[in-house]
Amino acid sequence: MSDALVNSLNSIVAATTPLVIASIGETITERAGVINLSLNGSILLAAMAGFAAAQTSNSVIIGIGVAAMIGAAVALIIAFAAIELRRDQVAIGFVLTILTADLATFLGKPYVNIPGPRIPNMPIPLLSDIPVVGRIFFDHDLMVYFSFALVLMSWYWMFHTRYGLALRAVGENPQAAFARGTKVNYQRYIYTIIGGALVGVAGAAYSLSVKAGWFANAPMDGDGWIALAIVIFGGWHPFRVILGAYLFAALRRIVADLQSTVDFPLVLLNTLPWILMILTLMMVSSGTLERLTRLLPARLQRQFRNVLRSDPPAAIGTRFDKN
Amino acid sequence: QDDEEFIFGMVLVGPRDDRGWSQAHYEGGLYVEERIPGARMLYFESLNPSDTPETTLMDVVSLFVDEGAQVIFTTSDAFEEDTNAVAREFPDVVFINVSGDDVLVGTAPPNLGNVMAQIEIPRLIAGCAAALTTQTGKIGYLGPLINAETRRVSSSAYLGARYCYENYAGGNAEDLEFKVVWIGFWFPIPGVTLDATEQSNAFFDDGFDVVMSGIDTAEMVIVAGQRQQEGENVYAIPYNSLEGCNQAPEACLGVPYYNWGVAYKSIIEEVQAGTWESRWDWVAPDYEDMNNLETSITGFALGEGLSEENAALLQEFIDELVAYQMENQDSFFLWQGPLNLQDGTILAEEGETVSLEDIWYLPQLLEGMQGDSE
Amino acid sequence: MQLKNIHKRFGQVHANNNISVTFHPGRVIGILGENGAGKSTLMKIIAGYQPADSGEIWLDGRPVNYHDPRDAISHGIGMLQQDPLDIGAFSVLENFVYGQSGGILLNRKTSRQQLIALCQQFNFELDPDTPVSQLSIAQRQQLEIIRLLGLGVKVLILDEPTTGISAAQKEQLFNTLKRLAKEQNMTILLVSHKLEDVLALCDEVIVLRAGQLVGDMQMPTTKAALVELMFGAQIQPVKRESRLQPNTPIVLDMQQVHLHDGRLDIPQINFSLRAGEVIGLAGLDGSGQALFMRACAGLIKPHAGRVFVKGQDLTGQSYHQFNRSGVIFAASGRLEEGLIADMTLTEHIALMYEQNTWINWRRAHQFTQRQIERFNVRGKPDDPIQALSGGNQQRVLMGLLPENATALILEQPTRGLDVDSARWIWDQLLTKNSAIIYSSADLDEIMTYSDRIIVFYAGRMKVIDDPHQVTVSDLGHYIGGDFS
Amino acid sequence: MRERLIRLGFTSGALILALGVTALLISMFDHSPIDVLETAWDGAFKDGRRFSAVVNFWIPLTLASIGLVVTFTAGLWNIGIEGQMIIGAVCASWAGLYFEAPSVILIPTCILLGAIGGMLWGMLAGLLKLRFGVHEIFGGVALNFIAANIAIYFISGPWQPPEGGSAQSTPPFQAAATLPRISDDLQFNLLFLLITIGAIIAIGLLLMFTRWGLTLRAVGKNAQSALLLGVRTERVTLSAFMVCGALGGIAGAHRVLQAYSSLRPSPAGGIGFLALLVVLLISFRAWWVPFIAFALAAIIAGSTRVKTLLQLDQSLAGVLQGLIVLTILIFNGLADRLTRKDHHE
Ligand SMILES: Nc1ncnc2c1ncn2[C@@H]1O[C@H](COP(=O)(O)OP(=O)(O)OP(=O)(O)O)[C@@H](O)[C@H]1O
Ligand SMILES: Nc1ncnc2c1ncn2[C@@H]1O[C@H](COP(=O)(O)OP(=O)(O)OP(=O)(O)O)[C@@H](O)[C@H]1O
Ligand SMILES: [Mg+2]
Ligand SMILES: [Mg+2]
Repeated sequence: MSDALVNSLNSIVAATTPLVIASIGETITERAGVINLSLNGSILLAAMAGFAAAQTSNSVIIGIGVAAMIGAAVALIIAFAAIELRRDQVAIGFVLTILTADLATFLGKPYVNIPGPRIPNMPIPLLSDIPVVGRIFFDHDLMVYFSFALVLMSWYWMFHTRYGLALRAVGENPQAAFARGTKVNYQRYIYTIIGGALVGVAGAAYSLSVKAGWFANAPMDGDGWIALAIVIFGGWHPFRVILGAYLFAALRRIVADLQSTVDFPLVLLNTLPWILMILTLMMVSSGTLERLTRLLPARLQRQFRNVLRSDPPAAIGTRFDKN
Repeated sequence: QDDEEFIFGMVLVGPRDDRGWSQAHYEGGLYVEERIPGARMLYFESLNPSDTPETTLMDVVSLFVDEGAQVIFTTSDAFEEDTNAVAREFPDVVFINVSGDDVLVGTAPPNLGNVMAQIEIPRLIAGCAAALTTQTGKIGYLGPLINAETRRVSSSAYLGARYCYENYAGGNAEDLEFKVVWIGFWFPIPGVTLDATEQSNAFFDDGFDVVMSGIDTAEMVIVAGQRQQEGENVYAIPYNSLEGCNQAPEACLGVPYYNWGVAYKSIIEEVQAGTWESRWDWVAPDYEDMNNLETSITGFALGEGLSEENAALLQEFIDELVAYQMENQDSFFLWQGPLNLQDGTILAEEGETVSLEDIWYLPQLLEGMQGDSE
Repeated sequence: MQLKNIHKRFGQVHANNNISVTFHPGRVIGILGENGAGKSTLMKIIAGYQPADSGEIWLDGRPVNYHDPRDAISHGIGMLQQDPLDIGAFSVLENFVYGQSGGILLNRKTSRQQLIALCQQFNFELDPDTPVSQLSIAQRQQLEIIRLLGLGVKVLILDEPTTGISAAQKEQLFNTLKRLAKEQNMTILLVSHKLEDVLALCDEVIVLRAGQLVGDMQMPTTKAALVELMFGAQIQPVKRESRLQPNTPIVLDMQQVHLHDGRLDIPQINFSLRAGEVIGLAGLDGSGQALFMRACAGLIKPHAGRVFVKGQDLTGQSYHQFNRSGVIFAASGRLEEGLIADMTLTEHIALMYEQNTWINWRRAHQFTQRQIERFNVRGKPDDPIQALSGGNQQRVLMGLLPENATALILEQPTRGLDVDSARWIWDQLLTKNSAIIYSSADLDEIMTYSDRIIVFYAGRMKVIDDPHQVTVSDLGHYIGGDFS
Repeated sequence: MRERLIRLGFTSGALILALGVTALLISMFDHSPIDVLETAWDGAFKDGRRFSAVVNFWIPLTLASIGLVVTFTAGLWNIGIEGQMIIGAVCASWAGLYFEAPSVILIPTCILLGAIGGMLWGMLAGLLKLRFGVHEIFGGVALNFIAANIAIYFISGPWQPPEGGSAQSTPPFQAAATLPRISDDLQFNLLFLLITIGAIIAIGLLLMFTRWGLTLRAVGKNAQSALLLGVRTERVTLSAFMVCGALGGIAGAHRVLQAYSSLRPSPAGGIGFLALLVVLLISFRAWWVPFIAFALAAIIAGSTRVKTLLQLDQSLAGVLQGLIVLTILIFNGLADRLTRKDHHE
């Protein structure tokens, strides 16, 4: 593989990290049956606050912590409004996505375009020496490794622990979960907050690493929506989510590279990521994947279906009241 | 004390602290406030469809006029058309549109003037600094959108780079790769333009080791700084503001900057004296000392990233340039034939120089540059 | 187990009124009562799904106090809901494990062994890795039983477990229940409307009426005696005479139709419906009736083949086209599919009958009033549908059916109604003279009202041209897939 | 009665909280909230010119909001309204630039083309939902960005000014496309004012008294039941998108004709998103739209002056608007909870 290609893949992995963290956070939240539609705005506010905190304290740890708290707080508002006050989650999420974006702009004013601390690069000693793979995956900062660990951990938690059973059950059939002794609304609070905190960390991953700093035109604006779409594309499964995120980022990179090679109006090329988003959602929702599955030998079909399952958690967006 | 006060308005397309274009104008306003007694600036930052889509130039100008502004600077070609319209609405106020050419074209009302700095000169120097530093022979240029101004500015950088690569760095001009990528607007707008950070990374990934900026913001400096910390040998050259290097000084080779205060001060003094007349002004730097903030509208500030030996070579180039400009006011250094446009049409024959007006309206990039011309 | 003075109110409704009763171990106890008598409420209280307003539950001579189903299970009381409360997206094994206590990590190996052992003990065939959503109702019940046994319950409550399973499966379930009572000395509480089931299985019966315990009877006894205890009077089942004349025109015709959705495939349907004919569809949930009925109404497009309504080719047309040709579909979902919970009766009528641009609300209101009187709905024109009781909602749904429909496709038209209301609904339906295709989980109902019967099993269809030639138990076997 | 008082109390509480938080934010930036309020008030109502600015926000905001009442009634989250406005603006701009006709024909043509463009763009979101199962929120977000890029494409491409573009604007529209103003003081256009008022009344009446309105509500509450009750749900859904898109398109036409007299990048200017807030705030009741829209329009108009004179960023207006909607939604929930408890006791 050429150096340029390996370098590009390395950059893609780095650049996609916040998207991965945010999508996994949202996956966890939605698995518990709650939709946090505020992603786009929460990421901005968390990115700004995380950078501001890191800049003021000169500590990226504090920055990340503050960002996580912001994300968690926004998520808490959604959980509270949905569970205690029976508000429509989508409506609250939408208002918050607008409000937090404006708050980020307003409060972030003093922090625009000033230098600040960044998460340092830390190649993993032995792994980064592996040819090609080492450079692509193990020559990054801690946030990137955290995203790998997060994917693995969330997958293990969801599918191999007792708590994971409860998490998924709450999003699939809260009545049944209640009958098995799971405190449904408590679980929903917990996972919404955890998911929100991760969304916040994703914000910090932007402002402290990938798009370091805070800017007047926040460069991560729009990615929150893409993260929400990736969760759907990823069928609420951590592995497929990370795959979806990388695919999307790779395609976005290709589009950018196309500019110098194809003769096509630049601004229209810029629409490609969005067209891509629509196409992937079309593919998932209109059963194209299911049709592809049917071409496989019967034995493989079931396993494949489990891997490719794209049904949302059955109770997503609903309320749970006892009895 | 009211009659002592002189209020002028400043309309900025980006934030006043963008480390780039808008900050340079804002600082120009402060410069005037400092040096002209009683001068007070009103300003409106980030007037652009992304940040303040609900606000029009007319809204802002009418608020300024309400407050008593007598001169209003609209500091982007983005305001060119609107300034013309607004100037007709308020004939008693002087309007200065930066980088426009209404006066040159003859469409301007008498209370509208144009001003622009000859940034092409520092651009030539910046191109040279890039060529002296590059190891891979690949220089990336992150451009905004495609128009005559951005073409002539990026082409100047290319000419400087090509010349120094051959004459000072000992390379072969044929081997120099100079690639322009347009992001789509003066600064990145998420979802609409290319992302400057990602694009800078893409350049470095592809083996470009110096990335120059033609846009209003300085992401490439941050990226180069990050990569230097990771042990890569890469550099950036921002644009516009003296503070452009601040985000990562060690990765910055220098910055071609504006010092608008010089021009603004003289315009306001003329208006105060009643001698101002509508004109199109393309202001040259002070060749005696380009970095003299009292006299020169534009200059090139050296960055920490430039090695001492390259700095010495660069000084030789600058001397050569200054010597030429002292002799010739009707063209720029290195804008001499043989020069071809990108599609091969001849811009200047051997021995010809390209006139200032032809440079101003440059229709394509130059032959040898990679990237779209329109 | 002893219940002492259990009370439960829902607003005006006194669902359980001072119920005191003792259940002994080693016995199967039937709980009988008409719709809304309070059976399910009582069972949910016992199993911890709902708290009682007052009263006590005693176990082994001591009063106990629990707040949720999990608590109840730890006291040895488990309940099997009619639609088993399981998680469709989980595998059988995960469903089995979920709810058991243990460490954070799942020990799949031991749990798998435990599951397999229990399956073997009761002759159940459950593959641990199949998603529960792919199991039949009977298998899901089996899984729930095994799960509850795995948790060590001593009192097992079953709420109407026999709707939706075949005769053979029912037999297997009953054998299991008997064994549990006799061999493991458990208490089994069985809620059912089906007197035969109760007669076949139970050692003892209690009867609820309007929230009160009105009777208690030891087995063996007769069906007539039970009916009298339940309704106070005996209800004669009606045998209906076939109205079908030879040579009546065909109103709906399916030729070589191939239906398919996700899991189920009905390869070839050749079927015609004659004017005025009543066809009953029997079969377990998910055997193909729903697919078939929706295809008849144009709600599902066939993969191949043609569908004709009154001789007109409507293949692939929308429901709207079928509607215009007089084919009307009513689903069993009622509030999910059929009625709109927070719209008023008048608005429903207007939707159905006011086709002009501007709605004449006065006319709609008057018409609603007439329908309310005709269909004996307890409600006012401006009540939202959700304010009506289930039975009244069903009446509204039937009242919305047009008089002159060519064919009515009715999914479980009497679901959740007691015998009396069901009969009344059928009287109304039969006076319309439309051809009817209907499904029902109640084989008696199928036998009573059908001119022809179609039995579905896993996408296969068996047509019975003369219902008089078969018995309910034959049907039960067909439903189980035994078509010979 | 008591319930009404509780609701009134909670709504005022929400407003006070939203204003309080905003005041706090203002103080954090070393400004006096009273100063800001005064400056903003003057910015909205000081004279005819300022008031006209309010009206000129109110017109597109109200048009978009009233359109959204239609889609929300049908249970649709038409987040794509912003894009529908943009496409409406682009279509109107074509006529403004190239369709040569006298004012009386040209201006209605611009409006009509705006309506058609918005309608088609709305229909696209509807088709994506109905045919391909793409939820309208995601379809809408993507279509918004695509529409924004289409506008920029025309500005920097086919419609750029002859002397080469700055990617900022097309050339000015023909003189005939200049919207007549009521007077030098009242700088807004009578035709658009009438269209807006007409749209409120028409949509209000249609929703209440026509079969279309009834079917919209039925589909919004339960599409499957509506289908079985004889409603052609797909048509109704599509019609909702189209009506909303058309109204959004007219709003977009107003933006380019009134505010710029040329096509600009993102001509919708976030007004579509603001309209979504308006409609969430009033829980989809059409008659309230003009009043809430007026209040929010005044906030925007005031914020420009605040920024110019006090250098407080305009996002402050967005913060205030978002806070108001959020607190009102939440306090409504609290009030619901309180009154619900009352019933049980
Ligand atoms: N959650 C509830 N809220 C209000 N009323 C309820 C609730 N649950 C049950 N009821 C009412 O309590 C009464 C008893 O209901 P229950 O479900 O126990 O009857 P049932 O005997 O099981 O009837 P069926 O044979 O129809 O299942 C009915 O009138 C019912 O409507
Ligand atoms: N889950 C519930 N929540 C609130 N109210 C309910 C609920 N279920 C029933 N009701 C109310 O309780 C009353 C009795 O309803 P229910 O369905 O129990 O009647 P029913 O006795 O079953 O009558 P029918 O034989 O007509 O079905 C109705 O007024 C209904 O609105
Ligand atoms: Mg029951
Ligand atoms: Mg009932």
